[in-house]
Amino acid sequence: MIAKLKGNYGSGIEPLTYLGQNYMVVDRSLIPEILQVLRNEEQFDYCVDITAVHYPKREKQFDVLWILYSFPRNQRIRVKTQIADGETLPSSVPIWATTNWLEREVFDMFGIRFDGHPDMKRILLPDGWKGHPLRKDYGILQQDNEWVQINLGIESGQ
Amino acid sequence: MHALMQYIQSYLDSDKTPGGAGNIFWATVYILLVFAGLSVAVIAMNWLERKILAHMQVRLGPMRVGPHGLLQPIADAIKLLLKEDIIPAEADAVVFWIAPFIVVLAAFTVFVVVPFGPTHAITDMNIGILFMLGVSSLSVLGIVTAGWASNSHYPLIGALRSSAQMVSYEVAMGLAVVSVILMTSLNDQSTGTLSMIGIVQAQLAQQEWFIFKFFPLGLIGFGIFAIAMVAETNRAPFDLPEAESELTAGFHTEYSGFRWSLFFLAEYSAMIAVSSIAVTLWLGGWLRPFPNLLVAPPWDLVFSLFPAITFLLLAAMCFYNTARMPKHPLFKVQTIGLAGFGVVLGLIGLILFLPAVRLRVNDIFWFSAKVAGFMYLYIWYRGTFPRYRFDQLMKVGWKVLLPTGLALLVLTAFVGMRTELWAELQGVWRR
Amino acid sequence: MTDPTSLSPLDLETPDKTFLDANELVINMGPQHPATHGVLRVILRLDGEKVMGLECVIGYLHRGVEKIAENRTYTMFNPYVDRMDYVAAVSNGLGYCEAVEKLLNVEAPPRAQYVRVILTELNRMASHQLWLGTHALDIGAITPLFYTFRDREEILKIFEKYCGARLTTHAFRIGGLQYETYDGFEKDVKTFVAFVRPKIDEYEELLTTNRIWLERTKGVGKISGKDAIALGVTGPVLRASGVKWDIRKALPYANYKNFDFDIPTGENGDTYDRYLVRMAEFRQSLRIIEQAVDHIPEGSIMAKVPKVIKPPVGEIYHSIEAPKGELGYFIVSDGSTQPYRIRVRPPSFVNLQALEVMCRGQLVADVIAVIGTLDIVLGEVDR
Amino acid sequence: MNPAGMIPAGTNPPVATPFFFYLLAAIMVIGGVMVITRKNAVHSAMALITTLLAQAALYLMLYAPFVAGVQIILYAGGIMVLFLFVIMLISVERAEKERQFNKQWPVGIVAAAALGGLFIAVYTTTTKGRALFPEGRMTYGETQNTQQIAALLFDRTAGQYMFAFEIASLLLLVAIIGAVVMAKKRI
Repeated sequence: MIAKLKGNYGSGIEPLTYLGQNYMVVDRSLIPEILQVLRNEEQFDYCVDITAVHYPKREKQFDVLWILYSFPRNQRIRVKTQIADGETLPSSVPIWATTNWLEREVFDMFGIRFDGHPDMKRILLPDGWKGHPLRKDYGILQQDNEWVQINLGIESGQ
Repeated sequence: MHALMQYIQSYLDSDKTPGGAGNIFWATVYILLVFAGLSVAVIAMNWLERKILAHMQVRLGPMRVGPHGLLQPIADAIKLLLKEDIIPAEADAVVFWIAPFIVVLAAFTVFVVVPFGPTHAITDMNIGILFMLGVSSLSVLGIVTAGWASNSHYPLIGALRSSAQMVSYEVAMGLAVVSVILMTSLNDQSTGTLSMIGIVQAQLAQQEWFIFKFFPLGLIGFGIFAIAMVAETNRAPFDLPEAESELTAGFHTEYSGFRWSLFFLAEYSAMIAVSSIAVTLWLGGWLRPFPNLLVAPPWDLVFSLFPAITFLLLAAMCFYNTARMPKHPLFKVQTIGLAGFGVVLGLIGLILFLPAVRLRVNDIFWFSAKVAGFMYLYIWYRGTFPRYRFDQLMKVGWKVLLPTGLALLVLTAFVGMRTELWAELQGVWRR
Repeated sequence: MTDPTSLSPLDLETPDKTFLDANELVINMGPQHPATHGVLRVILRLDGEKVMGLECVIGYLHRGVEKIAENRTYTMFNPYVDRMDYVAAVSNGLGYCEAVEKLLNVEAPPRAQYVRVILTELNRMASHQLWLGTHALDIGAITPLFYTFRDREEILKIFEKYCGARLTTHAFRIGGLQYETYDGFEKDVKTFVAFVRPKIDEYEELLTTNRIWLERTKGVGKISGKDAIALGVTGPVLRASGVKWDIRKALPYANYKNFDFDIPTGENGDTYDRYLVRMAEFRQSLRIIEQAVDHIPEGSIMAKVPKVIKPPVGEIYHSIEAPKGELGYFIVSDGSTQPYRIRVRPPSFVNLQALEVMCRGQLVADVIAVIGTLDIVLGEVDR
Repeated sequence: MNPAGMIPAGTNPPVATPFFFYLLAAIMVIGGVMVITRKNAVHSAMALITTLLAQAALYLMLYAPFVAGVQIILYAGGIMVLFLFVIMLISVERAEKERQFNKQWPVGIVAAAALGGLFIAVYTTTTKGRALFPEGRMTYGETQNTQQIAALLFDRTAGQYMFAFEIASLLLLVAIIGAVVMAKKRI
């Protein structure tokens, strides 16, 4: 499978294995196509999770990961790409319906937008909240004081 | 003064209800007695329900207030009366205020015609059963207005649900009742009756409880009524209007304190009321068991001893539990209280042995015992069944009970008239 | 695969007109509602009593577990995972410990593995018992709740004897067990198995053939296997839709491959099948416990793990079959004592997403039943 | 209170009849006025229920318990619940903004006053000491008439209205089915 993908897309894909778990680092531009191919041709019919990791020191600050599983092959794979702050990704809701909330959570926590998502808004934090807590520059004690004061009527949530 | 005493005494020899005899004094006494008894019954029912349900669910239930929680309902009542009476700001205050009273009024008024014995009823109307069904259906008005006046979504949905439910089940209920009224007309003059006392007397005259009449027709009618009456009183498994998991508390979500307790009171007295209808119509009202088989005077004596024996047994239970109480100074008051309660019950039991009391109380005892059986059923249902969904409830009401009730009515008429019909058919054949 | 356009979001700007004019009623269920199992808020759009659409509003219990993890060492974070799905704390701990062990490339010793399996399966039963009680309560049967809680108490007693805690147990350590088993642990577990087996029949007697229960659950909240996979639904909910998939069998972890057990599946994917699947899982859990408890090997309970846990640079995704479904941990290590990033893949969160698909076209009362049957724990949904 | 000796055996002595009559009549009149003057439709409905119940009580006083029972079941119980259903589903706020009486209300008042005058004329004696219709007054029999109603409707020999009764029931059945057909888009 990897060989086939590698043949088709060339240097955009870098298949890797760590501790027996397969993952591939894919160029941002190939993402929509690769996900589509994985779903339709390689039978990765279950999107386990979407998440992101923030590396503030890098130029492309975010790693975004899709963890996929294939029922017929009983295999798990991770697709990983790097994007810069403010860059958007294509939404995979048309491919896996489950990614609706998962993408919303990534947006909520990291501020990464997904184009074409039916309802891109915060999910765990309140709608008017400022800041994306899982970014590394967001302190552990930090909070949106303004929101807390307006909506909860208290000085501070801590 | 003498004339007054005479007026009071003149009723004692009569064989009529106070209302029937037109005796205002005794009618007032009966009204007070019935409503006091009803309130006590509701309070007792509150304790029993919690206790029985608890034991069904492997727990103890109220244990703290009084021995075995006997004073719990009183504590609850005090709490409810002292609670703040909240009227939501957006509610329609006047209607919100009136609604619980409509419900209570409807639930209490029906007891005017409930016959606890041949003379033990406030009055005997010749439209008794019609009156009961009609007045009890008025409580729908209270529920609807309560839900509407709260000006909130959940109570409104609860109120709409409950009124739709009550209106639907009234139809099936009515059909079952009519089949009984047909049965009452099976006598020489073929005169049926709607009077509650008359229905019981018809059962006595025909030497058969109507539940066994035209087996299995009477049983089916009773079954329809028994299902419909649970739905009519909004109890499990038909407690959708108050479906806690869906609508929090249904139409009385916004009520608190005293007004809420009125709904509670109305619900329980409505349960007692419909149970009394069922007892009167199918289970022979105040008649003791086996009025037709065990007719000899010794049997009368045996059955008239039941009330006293029941109270003595309850007293014995109290004493047994007194003996089982932990021997600890902290439990001293509770132990004494329970023993005192046992003594009171025992005394009542002994008084009930007196022939004068025994004969007067016998009817009331059998009637109450039968109603109590229904009350236990209510609790049992609640402990056992999941809740119906609204559309399923309607389906049961309209698609199962209603056709069954109609068929039952027609069948009862046919079976009741079978000899006449047969004669008619033979006449046609000969011609 | 469902047509994604059918999952259109709700237009909450619909003005609240009167009913006759709009024929539609927007009703807010929760966050304080007896049947939403915590602080879940569901905005229902109703036509009469029929659900036209709904939207879940979650996050009321958000505590930022993932952010906390980045500021704690690996060991310090271990108790935090118990607080996510607090009903199945042992499973959470198992997933986390195994994920870190994988990252460290160590394996727990056999004795620890066996005890882990026993405790996890006991916890699965406790979780299912809590589910059954509350689910039946939502549907209106109040008695099963007390039966299941009575029996769940026995499990919690075993936990308490083992580690001192009943709910948030923190039973495992990275590399093995927190504590050696107490004297009589095997006996207690065996007694419990013998005790609880007839009790499960008792629950079934109350519900399985009860007509009202059947009417309330059959055909309610149906979801096909295909839809379930597309929506990422896992656990008993997926299996009830006919997909025979259990991580314990598919990608075995701990030492589940040593045990003989079946994966119960349903056919129709409705609430009743999910009930049956979970009831069957009770029995399978008992089977596993019985097999495990007889063969607990002697030996150490801890693998050789450094005092200060410092996994090499790398990342790992490890998932286990929690009572609710696939519970995954994605851990990125930068070689320090603190995880660089921990992502929890919560089964309740993903399963809850299926609520809209399952409830559309059903009645309000069914929403309650479906929320119950999804077996969500808001602590895990919101983390 | 009546001394016991004054009551003939077997009859029902009237109990403060005029008092209760005027009480119920007053309730009815006040209720009727409230029905048309309340802006809130639910309040109007409640007033109407009060009126209907008072009317049922009046029937009871006239020794017509069957009519009273039917009044309670049908009007107060059945029809008013449906009224309330409909009223609750329409917007009260909007109804309150609308004008309550239309332009013909003076005509209505005149008509009502005329009718009232007629009633008074009929039921009071004139100054000359004779009533307008002295023989038109009816006294009711003090027995309950439920059985007579049944006999009149159904009895084989005395019954005259059996056919009419059945036809009326059939008409109602048709009306019910018609209502269902009109209300439901698909059956």
